[in-house]
Amino acid sequence: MRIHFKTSYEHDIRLFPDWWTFFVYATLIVVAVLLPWIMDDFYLGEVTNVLIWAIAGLGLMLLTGQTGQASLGHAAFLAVGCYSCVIFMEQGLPFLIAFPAAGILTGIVGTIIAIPAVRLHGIYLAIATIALSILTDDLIVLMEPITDGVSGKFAPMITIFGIEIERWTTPDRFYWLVLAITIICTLIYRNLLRSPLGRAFAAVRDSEVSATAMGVHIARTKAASFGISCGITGLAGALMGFYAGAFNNETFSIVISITLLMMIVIGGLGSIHGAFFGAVVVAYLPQFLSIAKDAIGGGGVAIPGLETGVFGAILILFILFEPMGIYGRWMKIRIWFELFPFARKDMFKRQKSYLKTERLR
Amino acid sequence: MSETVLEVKNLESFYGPIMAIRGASLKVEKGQVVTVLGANGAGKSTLLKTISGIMDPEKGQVIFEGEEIQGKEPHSIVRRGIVHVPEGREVFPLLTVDENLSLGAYTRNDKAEIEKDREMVFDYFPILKERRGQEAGTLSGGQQQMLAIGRGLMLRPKIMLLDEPSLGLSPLLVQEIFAILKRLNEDEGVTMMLVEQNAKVALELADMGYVMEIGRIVMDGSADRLMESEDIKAFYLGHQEEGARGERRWKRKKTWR
Amino acid sequence: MSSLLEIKNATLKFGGVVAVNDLSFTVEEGEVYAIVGPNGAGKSTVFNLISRFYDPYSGSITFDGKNLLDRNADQVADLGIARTFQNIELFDHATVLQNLLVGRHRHRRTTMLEEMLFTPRVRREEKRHREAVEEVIDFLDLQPYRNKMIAGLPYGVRKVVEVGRALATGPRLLLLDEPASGLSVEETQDMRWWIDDIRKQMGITVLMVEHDMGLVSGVSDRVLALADGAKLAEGTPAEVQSDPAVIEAYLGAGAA
Amino acid sequence: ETQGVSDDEVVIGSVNDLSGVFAAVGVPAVNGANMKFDEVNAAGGVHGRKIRFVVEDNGYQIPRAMQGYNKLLNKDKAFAMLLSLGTPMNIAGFKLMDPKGIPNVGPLSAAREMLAEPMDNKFTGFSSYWDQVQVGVKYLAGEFGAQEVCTMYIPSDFGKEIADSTKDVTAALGLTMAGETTHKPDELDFVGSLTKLKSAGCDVVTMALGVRQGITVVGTAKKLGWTDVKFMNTSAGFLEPVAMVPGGVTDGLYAAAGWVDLYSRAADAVPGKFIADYKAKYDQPASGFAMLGYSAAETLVRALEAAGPDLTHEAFIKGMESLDYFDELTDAQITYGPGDHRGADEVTISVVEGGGWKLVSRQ
Amino acid sequence: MEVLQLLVSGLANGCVYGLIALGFVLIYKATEAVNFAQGDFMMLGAFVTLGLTNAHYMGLPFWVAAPMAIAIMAVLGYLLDFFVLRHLFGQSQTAVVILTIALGFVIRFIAGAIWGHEPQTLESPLALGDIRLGGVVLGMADVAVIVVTVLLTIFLYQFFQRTKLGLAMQAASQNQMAAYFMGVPVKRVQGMIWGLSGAVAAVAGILFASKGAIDPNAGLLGIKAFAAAVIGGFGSLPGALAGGLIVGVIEPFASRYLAAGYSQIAPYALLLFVLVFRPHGLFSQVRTKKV
Ligand SMILES: Nc1ncnc2c1ncn2[C@@H]1O[C@H](COP(=O)(O)OP(=O)(O)OP(=O)(O)O)[C@@H](O)[C@H]1O
Ligand SMILES: Nc1ncnc2c1ncn2[C@@H]1O[C@H](COP(=O)(O)OP(=O)(O)OP(=O)(O)O)[C@@H](O)[C@H]1O
Ligand SMILES: [Mg+2]
Ligand SMILES: [Mg+2]
Repeated sequence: MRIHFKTSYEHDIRLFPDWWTFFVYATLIVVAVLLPWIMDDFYLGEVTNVLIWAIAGLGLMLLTGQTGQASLGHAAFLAVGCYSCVIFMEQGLPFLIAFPAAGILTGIVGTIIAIPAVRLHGIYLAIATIALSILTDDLIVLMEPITDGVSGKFAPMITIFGIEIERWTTPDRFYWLVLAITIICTLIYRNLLRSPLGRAFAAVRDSEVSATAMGVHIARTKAASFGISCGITGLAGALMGFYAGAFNNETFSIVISITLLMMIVIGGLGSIHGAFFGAVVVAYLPQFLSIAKDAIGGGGVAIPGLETGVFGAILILFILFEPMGIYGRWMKIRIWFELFPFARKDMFKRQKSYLKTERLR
Repeated sequence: MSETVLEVKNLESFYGPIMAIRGASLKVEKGQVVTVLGANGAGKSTLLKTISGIMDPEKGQVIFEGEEIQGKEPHSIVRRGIVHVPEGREVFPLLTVDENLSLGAYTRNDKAEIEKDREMVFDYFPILKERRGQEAGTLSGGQQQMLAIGRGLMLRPKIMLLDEPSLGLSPLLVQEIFAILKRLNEDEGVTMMLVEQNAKVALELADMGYVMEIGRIVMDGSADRLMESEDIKAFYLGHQEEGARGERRWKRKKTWR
Repeated sequence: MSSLLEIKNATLKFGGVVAVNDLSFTVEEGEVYAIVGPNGAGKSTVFNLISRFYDPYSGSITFDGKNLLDRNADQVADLGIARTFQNIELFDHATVLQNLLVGRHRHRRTTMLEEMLFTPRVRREEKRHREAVEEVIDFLDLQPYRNKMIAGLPYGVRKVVEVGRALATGPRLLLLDEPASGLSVEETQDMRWWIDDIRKQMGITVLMVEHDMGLVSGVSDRVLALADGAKLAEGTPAEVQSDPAVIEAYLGAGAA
Repeated sequence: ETQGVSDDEVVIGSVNDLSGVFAAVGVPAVNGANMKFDEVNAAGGVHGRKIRFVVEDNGYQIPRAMQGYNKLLNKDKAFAMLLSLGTPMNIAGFKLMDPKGIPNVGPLSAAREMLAEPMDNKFTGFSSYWDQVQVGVKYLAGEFGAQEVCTMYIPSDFGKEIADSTKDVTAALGLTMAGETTHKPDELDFVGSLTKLKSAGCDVVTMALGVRQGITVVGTAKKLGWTDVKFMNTSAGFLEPVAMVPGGVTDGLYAAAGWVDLYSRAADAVPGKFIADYKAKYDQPASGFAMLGYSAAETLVRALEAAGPDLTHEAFIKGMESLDYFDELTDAQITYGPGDHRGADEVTISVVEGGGWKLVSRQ
Repeated sequence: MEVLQLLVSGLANGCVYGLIALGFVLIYKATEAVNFAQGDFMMLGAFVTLGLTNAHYMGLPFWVAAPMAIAIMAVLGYLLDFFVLRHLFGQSQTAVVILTIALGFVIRFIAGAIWGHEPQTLESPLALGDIRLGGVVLGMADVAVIVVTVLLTIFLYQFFQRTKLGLAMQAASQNQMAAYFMGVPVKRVQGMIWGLSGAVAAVAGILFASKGAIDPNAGLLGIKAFAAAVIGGFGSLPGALAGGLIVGVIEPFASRYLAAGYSQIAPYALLLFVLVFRPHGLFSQVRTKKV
């Protein structure tokens, strides 16, 4: 078991609680950077995909996990980010400007939408955002002059300081780009969590009345959360556009919104790790099932829709096995090892728990 | 020789990795009022929750009328006649006072008797009658506490587990509540297990008392005997020399530690 | 000495229920002012009026000469009014430390952008907040619980954390709604010293609702007895306690 | 070394919808293709190579489709793609296929973009929606003297192409475009839209809707007593269940497509055998899309044969471009050539009569 | 006349949304969970009936098949709770939401595997025949939908309002622990409500299938029913019906009078509009916590 000896308040503010953790994450990043030399294009592409989903997951996690606002419409913000980034680039802006600008624009759009949405709670917010997601599809069609409607758009080549980056022709460069953005987004997320705004998010999530009494402006805080969340999601959307190469009004469908929410819940609400764990499951599991099926059945379709069905069944098992998400399980396993050999066998047996209404806030 | 209705043997309960009850044993005789005293976090509420089945014990037994009931579903325990009035006013916030009371009689089917009991509760707490149509969630703290107790009475229990019934009640009502409990105990023969911070009134009502500390029973005896104990006097009855400012920092050591 | 808090002719009804009825009272700077009264007398409602959760039907509330009714609920804290809740409203999925740090929210000086980048200024500010909070932790003996989740704390400790969170805002006026309910005799004793210190050492004015007459008479300078939303009696603890109307409606014969 | 080709195997990929909104199209098509490949493999394969057909389910979502392409082209190293479903998915896939020169054969999308430049590696099986609508509206206008043309569509690439083609042909024929309505895939009641089109006086209504919706539209129009109108589907609604709705609800519904209905020819040898074989293999009635799948697989197999034993992409494309045969199953002449990457050029027009499709014209 | 026709068809249609919405609200009222698979339940109910009654499958008479299907769905609903959802008892509702979404995937797969992916038509006596009143036409199925929906809403409303079990269900949703303290067998009660919602889904499915064809993706309709439930105020049974009717009526009018490209947006635009002005829907009041 590791014991932290804290000698100053600085300790609790640091990015990493101790050298060991720092070492672990540093190693992780080094391995991630070296990945293109370790993996072939197929797996590299999959890892890139997982990272993009993880960024989107971070975006939604901030809103849902940290601030307690469930959104089932985040695909809409993926779309805003994707379209705006590509349109900016078509207007001649370089990627390095267009990309952050797309994130900021998406954040602004999110904040504007938050103005009426902050009054909504729970299921009402979820449905309102579903409606938003559905309407986005139509809006893209109606805004044909700038979005090219149903014919969609093609992602242009990314050039950074003369280096060309494209998903299929230079998968390694594209991967590094995504990796860098992932790290930046994770840092921003982490920074927020250790500063006043992040605490205000949690306060709003847990009790709006007492947050108000502490001087937290509920609407403003939620709007900020919406804004940052949508901004990060917008960045993920832009990357998704570059990853797919082409996109149209059907690309960012409601199914994507639902998948995103599913992802962060399965990963573990309220933790950064959760977004990554969830992304691995949701983005890679279908591919894994498909490969597994090939290995067992030797290619060809056995039963239509089987993969989706099995995917659903596995998600059900995940939830039943650990309703707090994979991150919850991960923590338990870690604690078990840290306490070893003093951990009780049934230390993490779920004690009976009971719900109270959430209709009162 | 009186008979034991409820017996707890070597009970251990956990919240995940935290051990909240560390092998507690106690007995409640029929018709008795037993009080459990203890500091904050001693595990009193957890003990009651484990008895009423809201929590599962890790080890040990809870024996009610000769039958082991630990780990059973809470509703089946209620049906045996154990009612638990929980700490912190667990009313149904969106239902009216009347509906809350009706739910108290959920396990019963004798309509006429239920109505009689409802009148009895209204008799004890007239304000509830006045507010019978109000949603329970908008009642004041003390009114909710009255409702929770009244709802418990509607079950016509054999034994009541009361977790801090006086919480947030005015001094007048505290007296009234304890008078009601006394009456129920003496007239109707309802057995009671009482957790109270207000040790003085609790010990006055009780026949037996137990003292809990960090999940263990550290002291037991008849209420009179406990009342005489120096430790109880010092820590639960507040018989301390006033004004000694320094005492706050240099607390007297409890002898059972 | 000017009045810190002044409530004049406040009235509030919920449907047919008159929760606060033409109530007026003032709280002076530096005193401990207690409100007592039977259950449902409207004590918590008075607190809710001051915290701006409810709008009074009529009447006025001023704090330090400023009209409170002009402010929104979240601006009340900025003026220097902090409160605790009767039914405990903590941030359950956060640690004690984090809860207290939220109390510092009104002292936030950094912008969203700075916080996202965690600039040195944010770091400095964080340390400043932390120091302030640690003082509160020391004061209320909360050290053992500093990094514990609220969800797993016993009732009594939560009550203390509530007080701590309110103190962390650095208020001028502290509203305590039944601070000692659910506390043992020993802990009530502590609470008494704390309230004393809050007033004397920190110079914070305290407005308190409490049913424990021992505590009320021990710390308060003046007591207001409410019944059915209206003033029943006001005066020193001894005066109020011996008022026949108060005994009849609130204390009961046994307590006399 | 061409990817996906070994001495005894050639890998063919497909990104299809086996669970999403177009599963009713993707599933039978894939089944049909599998049936053909099984037959070929049982007979020893093509030039000694067995065909391995790997299908990825995209659930009609682009991100999933991209994963499918990544797997098929980077992991399974597919030699060619067959029957991939969905216009946006196919287009996104071109990004990857074009540089590698991977042939895309018989996509399940009748959009014109399926033959977008660079066209070398793209082959479609049948006429596009655009052409189908052109021919269909012309036919109905000529046959019934229709003047007012209307269209009902889902605002997607599929719907847009049909709506645009309708407008185009209407203008070309000098008719009037009287009205249009848009719909969501989950819409289930069309009284409002039909009232609107009826009051606009439509004679012909082209439809780009879901299969289930198409049925409801025709039924509702009848219920409302609107009988002097011709509804016309494209190949997307040219399906057995549409014709077989009990009570003759869909009687009189037209469809323009690139092939002839399977069941109307059930008595003929080849279609009859196909229906029986399919039923035996999958325990489900064969559908038009099953037939399309089979027929597309057949095209591919023929091209592989024509490409010769040294299989490269160039050889395959040459092989494709050399094909010219009559496909009895679809009752269509399949011709490819340099500059002609579309198999069947004909558009057929059929109408529902007595629970089945009846061919009324082909041109 | 035209307006009347639009109105009447809209109402009939709205009742279908209302029926699915009732299923949502039932579960929500009794457990505070949101069942994202309700639309798929409906689809499954329709296919079960179809499997029992269509000549191609079992060929039972419709009036035997329909009650059987309702019973089967009720049992399935109960078993679902018993074997799956009960393991999540006391866990956050988000977990239940995700579980039901995943469950929808599984149900769609199963339905596709058994009944195929092509649309099929239920051989229902309700599907045939129209009723004409003046110039207004109404299918038999439409009439059946309206009658059944109204009756069912009244019945369920009375059930929650008047019966002890209904009260216990509401109590259990507000505070599970306190409900246990009152002797309410909370888990069993929740199982019953899942059974009941299965039955309601079957009714909705039968009526829906009688109005047109069904396929495994028919459950997507659930999203619009969701919108209906929210417009009405999630948690209010009459609200669910009203919300369904509003959505149902707005649709034909929008398609009739709005320009192409805009009409299909109407229900969702309306939803957002309602929520901006009444954040808790039309029929439920905003409640704030008393502190
Ligand atoms: N939900 C929980 N999760 C984790 N630990 C808990 C939880 N509830 C209680 N505990 C721990 O269990 C111990 C016993 O708590 P319990 O509530 O039984 O105390 P108590 O004697 O009733 O105290 P109080 O007088 O404050 O009500 C405490 O140390 C507390 O920290
Ligand atoms: N939102 C509300 N709707 C209806 N009635 C309310 C509401 N809030 C409070 N009341 C009523 O107003 C009266 C005053 O309530 P309040 O909570 O102020 O009492 P209190 O003096 O704090 O009592 P206690 O000591 O029991 O906490 C009570 O009768 C209560 O039922
Ligand atoms: Mg307790
Ligand atoms: Mg109060």
